[in-house]
Amino acid sequence: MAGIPIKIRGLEKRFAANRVLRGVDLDIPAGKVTVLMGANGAGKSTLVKIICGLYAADAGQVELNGKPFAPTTPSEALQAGIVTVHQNINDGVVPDLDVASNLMLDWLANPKSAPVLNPRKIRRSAEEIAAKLGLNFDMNMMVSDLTLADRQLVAIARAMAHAPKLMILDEPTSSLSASEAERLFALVDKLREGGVAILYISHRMSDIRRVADRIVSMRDGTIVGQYETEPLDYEGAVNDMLGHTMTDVNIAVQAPGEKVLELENLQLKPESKPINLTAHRNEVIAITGLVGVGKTQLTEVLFGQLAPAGGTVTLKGKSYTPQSARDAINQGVFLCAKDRGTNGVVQDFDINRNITLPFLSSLSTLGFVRRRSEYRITNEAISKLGIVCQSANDDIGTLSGGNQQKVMVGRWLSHPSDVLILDEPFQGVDIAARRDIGAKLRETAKDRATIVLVAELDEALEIADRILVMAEFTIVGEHKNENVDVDLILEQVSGAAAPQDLQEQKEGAAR
Amino acid sequence: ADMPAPFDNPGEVKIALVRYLSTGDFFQAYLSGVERQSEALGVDLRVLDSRQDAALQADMVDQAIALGVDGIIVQHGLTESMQAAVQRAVDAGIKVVAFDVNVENPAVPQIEQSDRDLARLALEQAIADNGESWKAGYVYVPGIAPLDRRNETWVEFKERYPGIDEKAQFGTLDNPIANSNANQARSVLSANPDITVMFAPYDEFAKGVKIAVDEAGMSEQVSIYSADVSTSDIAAMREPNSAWKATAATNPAVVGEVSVRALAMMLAGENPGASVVVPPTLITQKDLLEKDIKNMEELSEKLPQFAHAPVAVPEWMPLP
Amino acid sequence: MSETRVNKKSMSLTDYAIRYGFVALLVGLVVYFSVAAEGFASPYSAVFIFQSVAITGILALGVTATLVVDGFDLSIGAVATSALMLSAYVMVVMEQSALVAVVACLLMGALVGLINGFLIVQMRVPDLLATLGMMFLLIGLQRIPTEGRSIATGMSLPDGSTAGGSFSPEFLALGRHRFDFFIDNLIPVSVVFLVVIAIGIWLFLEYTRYGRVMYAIGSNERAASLAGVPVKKYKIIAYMISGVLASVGGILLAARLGRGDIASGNNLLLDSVAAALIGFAVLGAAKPNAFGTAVGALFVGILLQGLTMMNAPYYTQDFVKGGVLVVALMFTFALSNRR
Amino acid sequence: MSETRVNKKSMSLTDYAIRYGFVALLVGLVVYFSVAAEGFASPYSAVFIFQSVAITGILALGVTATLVVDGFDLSIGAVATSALMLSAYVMVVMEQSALVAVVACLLMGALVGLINGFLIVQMRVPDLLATLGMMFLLIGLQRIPTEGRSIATGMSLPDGSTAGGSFSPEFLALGRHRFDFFIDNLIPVSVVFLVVIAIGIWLFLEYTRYGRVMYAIGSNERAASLAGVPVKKYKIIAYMISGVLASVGGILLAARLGRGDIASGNNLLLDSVAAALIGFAVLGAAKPNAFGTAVGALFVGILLQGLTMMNAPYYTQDFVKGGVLVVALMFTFALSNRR
Ligand SMILES: Nc1ncnc2c1ncn2[C@@H]1O[C@H](COP(=O)(O)OP(=O)(O)OP(=O)(O)O)[C@@H](O)[C@H]1O
Ligand SMILES: Nc1ncnc2c1ncn2[C@@H]1O[C@H](COP(=O)(O)OP(=O)(O)OP(=O)(O)O)[C@@H](O)[C@H]1O
Ligand SMILES: [Mg+2]
Ligand SMILES: [Mg+2]
Repeated sequence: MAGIPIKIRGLEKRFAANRVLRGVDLDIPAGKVTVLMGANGAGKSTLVKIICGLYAADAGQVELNGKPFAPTTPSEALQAGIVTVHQNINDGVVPDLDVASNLMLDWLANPKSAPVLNPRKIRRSAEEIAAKLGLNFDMNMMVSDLTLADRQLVAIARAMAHAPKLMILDEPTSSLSASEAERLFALVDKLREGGVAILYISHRMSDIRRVADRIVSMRDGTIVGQYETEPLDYEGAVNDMLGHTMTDVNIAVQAPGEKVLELENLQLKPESKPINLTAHRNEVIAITGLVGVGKTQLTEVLFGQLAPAGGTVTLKGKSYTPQSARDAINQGVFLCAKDRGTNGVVQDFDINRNITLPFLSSLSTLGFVRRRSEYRITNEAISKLGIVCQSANDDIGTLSGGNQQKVMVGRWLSHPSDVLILDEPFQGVDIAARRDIGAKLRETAKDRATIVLVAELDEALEIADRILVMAEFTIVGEHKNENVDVDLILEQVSGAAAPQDLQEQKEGAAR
Repeated sequence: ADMPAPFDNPGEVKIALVRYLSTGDFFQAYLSGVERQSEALGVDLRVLDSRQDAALQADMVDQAIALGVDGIIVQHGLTESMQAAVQRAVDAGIKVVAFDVNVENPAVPQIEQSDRDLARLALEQAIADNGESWKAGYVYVPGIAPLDRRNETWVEFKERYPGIDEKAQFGTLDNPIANSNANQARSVLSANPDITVMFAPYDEFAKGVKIAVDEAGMSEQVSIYSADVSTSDIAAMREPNSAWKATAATNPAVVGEVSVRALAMMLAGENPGASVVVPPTLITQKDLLEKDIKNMEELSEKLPQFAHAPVAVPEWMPLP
Repeated sequence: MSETRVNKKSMSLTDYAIRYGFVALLVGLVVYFSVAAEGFASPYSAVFIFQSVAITGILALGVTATLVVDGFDLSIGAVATSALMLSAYVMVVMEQSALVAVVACLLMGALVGLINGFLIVQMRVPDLLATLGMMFLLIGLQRIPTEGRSIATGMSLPDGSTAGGSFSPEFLALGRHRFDFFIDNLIPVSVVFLVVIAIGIWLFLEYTRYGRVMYAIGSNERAASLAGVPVKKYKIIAYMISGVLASVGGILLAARLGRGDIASGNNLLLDSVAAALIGFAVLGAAKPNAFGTAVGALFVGILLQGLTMMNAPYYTQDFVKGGVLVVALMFTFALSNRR
Repeated sequence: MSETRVNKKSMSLTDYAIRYGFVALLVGLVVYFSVAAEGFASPYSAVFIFQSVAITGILALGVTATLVVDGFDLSIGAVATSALMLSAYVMVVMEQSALVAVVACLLMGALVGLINGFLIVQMRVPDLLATLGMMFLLIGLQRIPTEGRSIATGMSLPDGSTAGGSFSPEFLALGRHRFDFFIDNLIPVSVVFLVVIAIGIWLFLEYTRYGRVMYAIGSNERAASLAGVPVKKYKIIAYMISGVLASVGGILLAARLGRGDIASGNNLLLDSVAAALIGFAVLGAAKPNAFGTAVGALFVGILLQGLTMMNAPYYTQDFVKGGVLVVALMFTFALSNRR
């Protein structure tokens, strides 16, 4: 069953003076995965939000099966068979309800469903939905107790349970590990076989290579390139979306400087093996590993959020036991936390206030904030990281996801530190921006030790002088980033424990 | 002494005070009067406080019945909600007196502080001080039974003395009442700078008006007449140049005592009469200054008619 | 809902303390008062406690509905007193029947809820602000027809005439009739209303799709909306439930008073908010729930009744109420967050 | 804060309506009353409006501080009346000086704020619940020492003796002294307090890092904490600001009344919450802010002053207050969300 269920013509959308969509023409054929590529702020999510009834277009039209279609509410779009997994994961789950209710949220929302709840039936249906994605959650658990990755899985599972005509996935794998992503791709394959039209948005080349049937590139609110013929020209698509060709990254491994941070026999859990690690100035260390192996927990220990189960940490030759984030920052250890939505961004603030928040004490005299100094810092960050915005006074909520991420990185780069830790700094960032951020990190790395935690090996290879592999809450491998044995790393990443075991272990920990 | 039954064995006598209003000096003083007289009699007193919940107050009568009391004093309340409850008490053979609420029951004597007399005494003093024609401000919030009764007298006086020109009527029960009324009175005085008499027949109102008059610098020009009295009212009236010229009041403690005495008479088989009126006293600024009265105790000492009401006092009755 | 939070197999002592701590406190109070206060332990006393909290309890259940969708309704007290005045006005001044009075009040409550909901949902006025404005508006409005006077049979009207109507006996029965239940004339109508409404709201919130959706809205409005929930409609419904229940409370109050008394109902708002909030702590739910609200209302009723029977002066009642509330909730919340 | 929201170059008509609509309404009211109510337009009247809102305004600024950290303080009214009683008790019964009374009240306010903050931050009791409990507790507590009597010079004490102290002249001056300002004896102390406190809180919230950080906490507590903000400390400070300002309000109240009046402070609470919430709409801020709060308090003061001068009965004042509130805010919020 072929056909083109969705035809978009001349779609335009502006926010105040910002023309975000400038005449988008796009067809999304049935039975194919159309990958939409575009730099941060190109307008991808905006396009999605128009199709799914969240925003109204200013001009142009969308046709659904040949009929004009302009949903005014998400529920209208849902009823027309358009199912969306949004970029912002927390838009997809209800934290104070249990997993079962979350998986059944669409059923609950449907006015045609039975009015009276049968808890047992709901549970069973929810379990079926979860099983499709191979999930094995405790249905009674509150979603607020789940990690972000698990929440994303819940949101995806819920969407997959529909029988959609059009499935839109806006960066669905941003928090997922490879094995979980693979399960998602298997489902995408099934939907494709069933003749569903799929619009897939991602910045991860590995995802794109895995699922794309055709690629559409978007730049500055217009479609600039389409690739449908096998083999797909990935490089061309990327060049289209960026407007220029990409240069390869060439890491020149730097000679490490003075020793700054030393972890000795650090244990994340009482039963886990100790971690030994030394970080030097002028060195970028990448720690990679599957989701749930303890990377974030390591950052929490170093940032005063969690007491280690054992071992010692030494900072600049002195014993280092931070009690709070404030404490860590005062001693020169910065953390750019992952999941910017919950851990980083202050929604009510503009860009300026978001960037300067941790450094206000040094930016104020007698408690009064020195406006001029703070704007100098902010404007510098905006230009250094190429944040797409109208001015330093833009509300952060009006920025695209990737640009919000740049603001977060820019914040922690705006002041000198001894140790800079970045947990998943590339979440939702486009390839070019990722390289920019990476280059910026390396450029400024001279006087500090930089530790980057990433689940994607590609990202580690792009940025690090040294790559550490983490598994089961300890370091299992170390590689200098010169002629790396990628296979060995991959083996270490997954070899220590089979992915299935990890999954079980994770559930055990959560319970 | 020779006490009639059941007071020959007063420890066995249980009475209940069922209150509608309790917050404020008047009610606290009333309660202390009730307690004092009950103690003098030696009876067991239960206090049931409905905190201005009329429905709850009716329930509390039933509760008192269930507790097996011999007599009930109903203090304030709404006729409509109390009538049936009181009837049930009467049917259960319990003696009931009611203070300041008409329960429409011939078996229940009314204890009254006569709001009409209070207003009349204050207004007569206003006429005596200011003549028969003046521009007046009047503080009133409708819907509150004693204020409504005082209002009737005000309406009568306006009819009788056409020279009284009511320039403004205002008033609020927002708490703190004195503060809120001070704000309103200030506005009224700036809109009507020719007002010379303020009739505020409730001491919280009068207190607010006095603050406003002072703040507007009009205490030479304006005279305040009110009802009710308390120690702090006395202090306010005694201030140099105070605009508060007179207030008419009954002693709430005495009313409390009278309530218990009337109930005791009924328990002893005597009849206190269908209505027991505690006569009010006019208290003027002049009295207070001349007799050097500084608080309620001195007021009782120096104005004996305020300290005691010679009502409901059979020979056997022990007084506190 | 609460059963979903704690895994039955692995309940620790803390879990028990969280779930049953508040209920234990309640039982403890009852036992204490039964021993210490003569006459506390009797069916009449129990019925009395229920009756004394019936009206606040019903209002509190309405607040609960708005709390569930993460809203708040400050206008309930004013809606209740408006219903009190309206029913009196309809019967006494307009000389209509009890049925007309009841219908008028319910419509008024629904309309106020609709306006509140409209302001909050459509005009995006913050909930506290919209309902606070509505509160002031109603407090003023309910006094305008009679120029601030209470409404009683035979009252004189602003135009000088005398009101000819009266509270009909059927209407008064709502406040005064008592059903037989083992003992003759035991259970008042208002208690039946409370129990029925509490069970109704509980079933609605816990066991219907609508209730579950309302919890979803309260937890993450955006996610619910993206899942196709007509969020605005549900929010408006929540405020309408609140308005209607508040007017039911007002009707019961009117029936008990037999008079449109403007001074009554001052404490309704704060007492019912207290009951709804205490409900958070019951069974360790840590969120608005109908069962908890009903228990919260009872808790306050038992406390006040016990203290009254022990002859505590009125001001100590507020003090003890506040103190017990703070201490009890402190432990519940501190425990439930320490897990 | 507000200047950051709207790009100056591109302000549309709607933007103007949002920013200046409420201020325009205020000016319109002033013009209307000046024409309609004789004596409204005079320096005395202006000063008086400030004076009449001084106490609620100061309380409202405290509420604003808690609103900024996404909290809420229901206990302010009770704190104010507790300070009223406490200052009277210290001077009249304990026969201490004005200074001792003022210090005692400020300490009491700070302590209540500290306890509120502790309950909310450390014990994780929801803010409404903790402060509601505190409210009941204080209402009871303030009446215990005098067994529910108000405190005045020469009062007799529960033990039968007579209180020997009195309100000291310096203390009363807080309520009664007036500073010269072009005209002799024009500006009351309370107005000076209001203006100074409003400017102080405004500078604090808008221009200091502490205020900035408090707004961050209100928007995303976790993010603020990970940015190195000691969240708990700041939240407790917000409640302490609220408690201290409420006690300042109570001190001014005591100085104005010259006695310790028994009052619940409910109306103080509602009026100051109204002022703080109206503040959301001023200059299109759509969030708690000190300037807006002050304007909100003035708005209510002007409305009531004008209506009283026009001889409107008290119930129409509530009605108009509610009506104007709802309509004004409806447009502000509807407009500001439509952008
Ligand atoms: N609600 C809004 N108000 C104002 N501007 C907005 C709003 N939403 C998006 N924008 C602007 O529209 C542009 C496109 O944003 P959009 O989220 O569609 O980008 P995107 O292509 O999805 O980027 P990313 O890859 O980073 O997710 C950005 O410049 C953003 O600042
Ligand atoms: N404070 C905690 N208490 C109990 N368990 C925790 C805590 N923090 C993390 N965990 C569990 O420990 C495991 C490791 O978590 P962590 O977030 O450190 O993994 P990660 O490798 O950083 O993965 P991700 O890529 O998702 O960040 C997870 O299963 C998580 O549920
Ligand atoms: Mg996007
Ligand atoms: Mg991690």
